[in-house]
Amino acid sequence: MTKTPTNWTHRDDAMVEHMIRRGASRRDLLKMLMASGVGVAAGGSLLMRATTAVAATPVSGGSLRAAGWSSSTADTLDPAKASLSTDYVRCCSVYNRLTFLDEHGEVQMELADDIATDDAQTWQITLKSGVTFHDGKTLTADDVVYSLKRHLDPAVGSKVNSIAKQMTEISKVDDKTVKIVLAAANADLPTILALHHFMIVADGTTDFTKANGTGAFVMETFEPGVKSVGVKNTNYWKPEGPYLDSFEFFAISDNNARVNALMSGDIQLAASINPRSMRLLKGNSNVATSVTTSGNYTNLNMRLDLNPGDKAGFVEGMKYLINREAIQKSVFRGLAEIANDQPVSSANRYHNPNLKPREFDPEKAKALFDKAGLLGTEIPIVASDAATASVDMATIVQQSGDQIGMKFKVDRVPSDGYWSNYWLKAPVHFGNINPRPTPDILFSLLYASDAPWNESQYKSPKFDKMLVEARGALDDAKRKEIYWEMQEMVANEAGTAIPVYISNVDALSSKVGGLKPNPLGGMMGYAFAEYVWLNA
Amino acid sequence: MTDKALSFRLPTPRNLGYSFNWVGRIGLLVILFWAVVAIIGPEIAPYPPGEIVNWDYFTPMSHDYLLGTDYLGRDVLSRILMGARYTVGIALVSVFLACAGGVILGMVAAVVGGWFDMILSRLLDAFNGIPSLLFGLVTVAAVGSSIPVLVLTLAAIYLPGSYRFARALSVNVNTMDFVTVARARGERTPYLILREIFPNILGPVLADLGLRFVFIVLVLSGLSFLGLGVQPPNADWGALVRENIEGLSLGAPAILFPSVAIASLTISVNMFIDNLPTKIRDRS
Amino acid sequence: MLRSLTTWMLVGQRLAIALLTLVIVSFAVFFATELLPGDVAQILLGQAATPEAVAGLRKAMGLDEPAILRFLGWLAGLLHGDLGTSYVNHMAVAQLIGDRLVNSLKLAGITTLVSVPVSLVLGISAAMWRGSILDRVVTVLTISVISVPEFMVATLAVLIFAVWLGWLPALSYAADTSSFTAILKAYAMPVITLTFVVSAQMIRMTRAAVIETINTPYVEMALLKGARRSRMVLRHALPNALGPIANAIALSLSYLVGGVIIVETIFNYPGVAKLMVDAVSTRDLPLIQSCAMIFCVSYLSLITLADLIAILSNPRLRR
Amino acid sequence: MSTPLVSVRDLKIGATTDSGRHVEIIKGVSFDIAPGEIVALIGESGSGKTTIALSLMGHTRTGCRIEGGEIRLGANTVTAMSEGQRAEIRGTEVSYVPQSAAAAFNPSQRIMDQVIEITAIHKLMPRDAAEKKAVELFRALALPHADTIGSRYPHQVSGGQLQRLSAAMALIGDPKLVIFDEPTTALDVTTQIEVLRAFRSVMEKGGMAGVYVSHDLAVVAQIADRIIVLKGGEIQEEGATQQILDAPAHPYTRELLAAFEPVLHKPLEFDDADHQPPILEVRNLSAGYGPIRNGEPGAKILKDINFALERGRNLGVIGESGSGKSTLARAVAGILPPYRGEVLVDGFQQEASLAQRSKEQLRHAQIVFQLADTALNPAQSIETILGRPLTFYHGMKGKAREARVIELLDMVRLPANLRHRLPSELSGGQKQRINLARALAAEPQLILCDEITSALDTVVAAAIIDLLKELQRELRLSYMFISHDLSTVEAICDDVLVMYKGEVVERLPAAKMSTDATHPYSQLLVSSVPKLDTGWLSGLEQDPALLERFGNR
Repeated sequence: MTKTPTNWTHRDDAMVEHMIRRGASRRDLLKMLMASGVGVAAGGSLLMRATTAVAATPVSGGSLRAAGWSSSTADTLDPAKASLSTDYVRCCSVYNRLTFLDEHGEVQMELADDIATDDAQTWQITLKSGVTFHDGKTLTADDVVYSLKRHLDPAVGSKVNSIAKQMTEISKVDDKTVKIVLAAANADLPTILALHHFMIVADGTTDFTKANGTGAFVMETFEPGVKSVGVKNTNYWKPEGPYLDSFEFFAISDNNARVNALMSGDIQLAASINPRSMRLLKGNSNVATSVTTSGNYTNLNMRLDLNPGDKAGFVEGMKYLINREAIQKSVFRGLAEIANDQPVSSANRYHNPNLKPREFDPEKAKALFDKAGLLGTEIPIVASDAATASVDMATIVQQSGDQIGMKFKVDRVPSDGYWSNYWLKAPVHFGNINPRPTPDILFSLLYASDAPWNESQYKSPKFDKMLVEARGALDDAKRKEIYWEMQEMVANEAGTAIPVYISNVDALSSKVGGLKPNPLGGMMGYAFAEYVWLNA
Repeated sequence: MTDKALSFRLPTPRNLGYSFNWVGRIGLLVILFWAVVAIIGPEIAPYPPGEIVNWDYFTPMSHDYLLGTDYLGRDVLSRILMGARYTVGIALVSVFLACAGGVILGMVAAVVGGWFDMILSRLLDAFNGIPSLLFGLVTVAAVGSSIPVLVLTLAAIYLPGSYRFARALSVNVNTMDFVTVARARGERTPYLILREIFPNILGPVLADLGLRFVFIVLVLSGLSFLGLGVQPPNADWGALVRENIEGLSLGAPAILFPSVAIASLTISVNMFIDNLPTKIRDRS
Repeated sequence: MLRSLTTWMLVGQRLAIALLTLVIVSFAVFFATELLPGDVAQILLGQAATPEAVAGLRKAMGLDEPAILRFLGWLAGLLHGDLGTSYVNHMAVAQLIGDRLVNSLKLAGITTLVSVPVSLVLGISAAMWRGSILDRVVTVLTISVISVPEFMVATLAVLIFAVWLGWLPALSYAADTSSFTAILKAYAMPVITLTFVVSAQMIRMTRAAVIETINTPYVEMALLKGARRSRMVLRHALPNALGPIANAIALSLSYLVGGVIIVETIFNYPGVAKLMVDAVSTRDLPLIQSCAMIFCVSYLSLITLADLIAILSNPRLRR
Repeated sequence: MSTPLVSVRDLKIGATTDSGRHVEIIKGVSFDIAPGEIVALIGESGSGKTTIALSLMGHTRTGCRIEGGEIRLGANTVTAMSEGQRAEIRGTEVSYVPQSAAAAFNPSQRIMDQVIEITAIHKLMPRDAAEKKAVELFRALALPHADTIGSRYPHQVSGGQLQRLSAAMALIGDPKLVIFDEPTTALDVTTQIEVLRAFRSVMEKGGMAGVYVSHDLAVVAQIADRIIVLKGGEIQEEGATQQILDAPAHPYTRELLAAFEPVLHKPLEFDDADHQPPILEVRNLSAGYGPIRNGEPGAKILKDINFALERGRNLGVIGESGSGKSTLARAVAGILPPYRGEVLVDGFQQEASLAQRSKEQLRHAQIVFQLADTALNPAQSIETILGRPLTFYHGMKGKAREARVIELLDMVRLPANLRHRLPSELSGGQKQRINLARALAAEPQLILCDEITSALDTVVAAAIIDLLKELQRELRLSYMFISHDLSTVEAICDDVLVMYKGEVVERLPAAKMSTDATHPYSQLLVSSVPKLDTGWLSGLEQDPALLERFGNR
C-alpha cells in the first residue's frame, strides 16, 4: 500500500459503539479492539456506555417473518441432507437434538437427560421421558438409533457421513438408553451430537416432504425454494414453550432487497447482511443488529503438491503478502477478527491467543518469492461469489502483489458448481468453511493427512498422531496444550492462509427480543425461532 | 503558408455536402469523447483501478478523489476510465458481429428462400428459446472465460433478433422490380445481397443496431457477474453499477456516475443513429 | 371469418413449425446441460462430495443409467402429460412448477395490461405529432429508460416506495393478498419495473409502424375528407399498422416469462425464471427441460399469435 | 356572368429543398370557375396541376407551403382559414376524387364505411340515410349490385368500380366543387369509358362545378367546358374546349395536340432478314402461378400461346389488365418458368427457368418494366446502374466503362452529367430512358417492353417511342411491345397480338388493326379509344351484348 490508509473514520467508531448497545458479549468486543490496534485508552470510554442493556422479559404471541440469503429447489426437511442456513432454521424449529450449544459454547442437554462415559470411547445416553412427536408417538431409543444410523447409509447422502463413520456401534439398551461405541476415544461426542445434522427423527421415516419431529413448531407449509411456515407446537415437552404463535421463513438472495424488506417492515429478521449495509441500519431507530463471531472464514488455499504451492517459500510469502487489516476494514468494514492462519477461532475455548497473526510485510514476501523464482510469473487465483467476499480478497492480494512486482491474475468463476469443480482442485483458490464446534472436527475434516477436505494437501504424520492423542485426552489442560501446538503447526506449515474470522451480522426489528449470539452460526445458531419473542 | 491555412474552411457538414442536425452532432461528439477515453483512459487514470486508496467507502466527491470512492474504497474516476475500454470496446465489437451475422443471414434467407430459409429461421427461433443464463454457463464451462469468448457469447445471444429483423426487411426489398431485373440478368446471390438489397435496408438496420447496443451494454455486466469475461480488478460499467448497488440508498457517487456514463453512451449512440448525416441532394 | 380453407391451412402449418422448434430446443437444452460439469449428486452433497458418497447417492437416485436414456424417457413421459419427478426433492415437477407458473403468468399478465396500453398510447401519439416536442421527449425517454440497468430500476423503486415513503410493501409475494387494494399494492413495484423494461421497445416499434402507414395515400384521402388528425391516425393509419405492432409486442412480452430473473430475486417473487436458475444450478434435468419447454412454448405462442393478428387485421390475407 | 364559385388570384406555392434552397413551384396563377362549370387543368407531370387542385382544398403535400395569393371558394377564403376551418369545408364545400382509387381506399375497412365517412365526420345525416344516399349514387354511377357492393372490401372489387366508388364518396356530401385528379389514367380503355360516362351524368344532374386534372387531351375534351394549359407552374393558355382543340394559340398546346396524331409505322427492310431464324419463337407456351401439382400450377394464366417474331420487326401485344400480357413477357424472359411449351431465341431453345440459362442466352433478351420507380435501385447512382451490365456481360472496367456509360446516356438523349445523380432525382421520362439504356448496355438482340409508356405523359411517351425506333434502326434490335394503349402499339409495331383472358384471340398487322379487326373483342378495343372531338363520347354506341361479354363491369 503506497499510502497506508490513516483515517479509521468516526463512522466506524459509531458502528462499534452501535454493536455494543446490541449486546455483543464483552469478550468479543475486547478481541475486536485488540485485533484492530485501537489504543486501550480510546477503547475504555466505549465500554462505559455498553452496560445499559435493556432488561428483557419474554412476551408470548404474534407471528414473525424472517429472511435468509439462499434457498432453492434443493431445500429439504431431512436433517441429514441439510446444506443451507434455510435448512438448518427449518430443522431447528421442527426437530430436537440430543444436546445443543449455548451462547458460550457450553454443551447443554436437550432430548438426552444424561450422557456418561469413562473412557471417551463407549458412551451411555439416557433420554428424557414424556417427550412426544408431533404425530403423538412418544420418543424412544429406537428413534435415536434409527436417526444416528441413517447417516452411515450412502443412499441418504448425509453431509456428516465422514463424522458419523467413527460411531462403530449404535445400539438400544432399553427404551430410555442408547449405547454408542466409537472407533477411537473422542471426548467431543456430546458436542458432535449438537450438530444440526444429528436431529432426531421418528423411527423409519423416509418421506421428508412432511416433517414429524419433537420440535417447538409443527411445519404447516413447506414449498422448496419458496417458503416454509411453522405453527406453535401446543404440547411441546419443554416447560417454557416457544413464545411465537407462528413463524415464516424464506430467502431473499439480494442483500439490498433483504435490508430494504427489513427497513420497510415486511420482515422482522434479515439474516447475515453485508457489513456495508450497517451504515443504512444505524440511522433507522427501529432496527438493530446482532453480531456473532462464530469462526466462519474464507481462506486462500495453496495446494502444496502443485505449482506454485510446491515452491519453497511461496506459501510463507503469500501469508506475509495478505493485508489482513485491509481485508478486515475495507471488505468487512471492521466486522471481522484478524486471524492467524488456523481454523480454531477466538469463539472456541481452545483458541491459542499467544499465536500472533503474521504482520503485513510485502518486502519479506518479495524476498521469499524471489528465492522461489516466482517474481514476475503470472499466477492465477481462482475466486467466486460462492466463497464469501473471496473476489474482493483476491483483488486486495492482487493489489499488494502489484506493489512488489508479482503478477496475480484473478479468475472469477461462476458460483454454479464451484464446490465440485474448483474447490480443492485449483492450485491457488479460495474456500469457505462454516463454523464447527470443536477443534477435533476442524482438524480431522481439514488438516489430517486423510482428511476429506484437506484443501492444501497438508500431510504431517506428527500432526495426525497429536490429533488422535488430543481426541482421547480427558484432561482438559493437556488437551488445550496439544491443540495450541497443533494450531501453531497449521499456521506455519499448512498451505492455507486464513486472514480473518468473519463476524456474522443479523439485522432485526427492535421489536424482536431474546436473540443471542451462538458459536454454531448466525440467527442464534439457526435456532432463533424457539427462543425469540415479539414485543408489542 | 499561413494564408493557405486561413482559407482552409472548417470541414463543417454543410460544405462537405451533408446535412447533419444538431441532435446528431451532439450524439457524435459524446461517442467520440467516450471512444477517446476508451483508448487513453487507463493512462490518464489518477490511481491504478484496483488500488484501495481509502478505508472509507462510498465517500462523496472530494479533492483527491474527484468522483469519490466505491464500495471497497477504490477511486471511482479511475475505474470508470478503465471501464470505458471494456464497455465501449466489447459492446461495439459484439453488436457489430451480431448485426453483421444477423443481416447477412437474413438477406441470404430472404433471397434464397425455400427450405434454407425455413430451416435457418426455425434453428434461430429455437436458439432464442434457450435462456441466455444457461447459454452463458455452458460457454464458461465448455470454453472457459476470456474477452473473445464474452464477445462471441454476446454476439450469439443477439444474432437471432437481428436476423429476424433483417430478413423481414429483405423480403420486402426482394419483391422489387430492380431485384427481378438483376436476377433476369443472371446475377448470383452474393451480388444481389451486397449491391441490390443491402443499401436499401441499411437505414432501419442501423436503428436496430443502436437499440441492440443498449441491450448488450447491460447484458455485458450480467455475463461478467456469471464469471464470463471481464475479470477483477477490471470491470465494465455495468459491473461497476452492479457491485456498488448498496450505495444507491446513500446516494453515493460510486453508483451515480457509472450509471450516468452508461446512459450518456447509449443515448448518444441512438441520438446519432436516429439523425445520421444525409447527402444533400437539393431536392424538395 | 376463418371458415376458408387457406386460413386453417396457414394456422395448421404454423403449429407444425412451432412443434418442430420445440423439439429442437428440447434437444439443444439437453446437450447444453450435459456440457455443464458436475451432476445432481455432486451438487447436492456440495462440500461433502467425497467420491464414494457421490457414487452411493447417484445409485440411490437412479442416475447411473446413461443421460440420453433418461432424457428420452422424460420425452416419452411428456407425450402423455407426465413432466417427471425432480431429482433433487423427488416432488412431481408438475407440482413444483404449478403455482410458480401461475405466479409468473399473473405477473406477466398484469404487466401486459399496464405496459401495452401505455406503449401504444405513447407510440401512437409520438407518431401522430411527429417532430413535435412530445415526439422528442418520448424518444429520448424510451432510450434513457432502457439504458438504466434493470436491477437498478428495481432497487430504486423499492428504496423510494417501500423504504422512504413506505406506501408499498418491499416484497410482493410475501405481502398479504386479502383485499384488492393489497394485491394492487403488492404487485405495484414489480409491474412498474417490468413496464419500464418492456415498453421501450414497444413504443419505438409502434411509432415506426404508425409513421409508415401515415404516409399512405388512403390516410391523405381521409385528411381530404375533412377528418381531424386523431380520426385519421386511429381509424385509418392504426388498423393497417397492427401487424408490425403485434410482432413487436410479442417479442417484448416473451421476455416477461423467461427473462425476469432479476425482478423475481429482488422482489422475492417465486416465478418460473428463478425456478430455472435453481434447476440449472442443481442440474435437475427434468425441471430444466420442463422450464425450457415453458419458455419456448410461451415465446412461440406469442409469435404465432402476433402472426395471426397480422393476418386477421388485413382483410386481403383473411380472404 | 354571375359571381364565380371559385376565384384564384396570383397563387404562389413554394418549397425548401434539403440544402435549404427555396424553390417556387406555382409562380402566380389566377383563374375563375363559374358555378356548374367544369374546368380542366392540362400539363405534363411536374407542371403543378395537382398542386393547384389540392390547394383549392387548402392542402399542400409535405414540404410545400402556400406562400402568396388568395383562393376564394364560395363564401370562404381558403388561404386565410386555419387548418380546423379548412377541415370543415373539405367534403362539404369541396371534395376530391383521387388518381389511383385502389390506393386511396383503406384496405382494412368496408367500402360503405369509407363512402359515408364524410357524413359521419361532418354529422350531415344519420347512418341509414347516408347508406340509402350512397346506394342511390352507386346506381347513378352504373355500379353493378349497387345495394351489396358497399359491404365488400376494396380488394374484392375491380379498379374501374373503385374509381366510380371514389366519385360516390366525393359526392355524398353534396359539395359545390368536385376535384378529379387524373381518375382514369390507371384504367383500361374500355373501363375508362364507363367511368367517364358515369362522372358526366352525375355532374350534370348535380349541377356541381368541377376541376378535372389530366395529361390526356382526348379524355378532357369529352368532359371539360374550359381548358387551362399549364407548364412549369405557369398558365400557358386558357380557353373553351372546342377553341383549344381547333385553334391552339400557344406552341406548347400545339405540341400536346400533335402527340395525338397517329404516326404510322413503316416496317424496316433488312437485307438479310429472310434466311435467318426468327429472333423469338414461342410454341404452345402455358404458364401460371402457385404450387405445381401434377404438372400444373394452381392459377393457370397463359393457355397454349404460339407466335414467332422475325428479326428486325416489332410485335405488339395488346390486352386489358388480367389478359396475361405481362405474364407472357415474364415467361419468355424465364422469370416465371412456363410449365409447358418452349421458348426459342434466335433459334436456340431456352431453358424454362432463367437460372439454368447461360449468360450469353440471357444477354440476348433484356426486359424493361413499366414502373421506373421500382425498376431502378434507389440507392445506386445512374453510373452504377448502367455500369453493372457492362461489367457483368462485357467485363468493362474503369475508364472504358465510364466512356461507354456516357455513350449509352447519349444514345437515350440524356446529358452525360446525369450519371452522378440518384434515380429519385429524375423525372418519369428520364427514368424510363435509363431503364432502356440499361437494357442496351447488354447489347441484346431482343427487348421485351412491358407497358413502358403507360405511366408517362403523352408527350414524353411519344418521345420514348421515337427513341425506340431510332435505336432499332441503328442497332438492328427487335421489340416485343406490351401495352393496353392501342395508339402506342400502332405507332411502333408491325404486327399485333390481341390477348383476352390468357389466350391470343387475333393476330394481324398493326396498320389494319383499327380498320378490319375481325374478333369482336378487338373491335370493342378499337372503338373504346377516345378521339379528339367533344361529341365522341355522347355519340358512342357500343353493342351492349359485346359490353356484357367482354367489359369487366
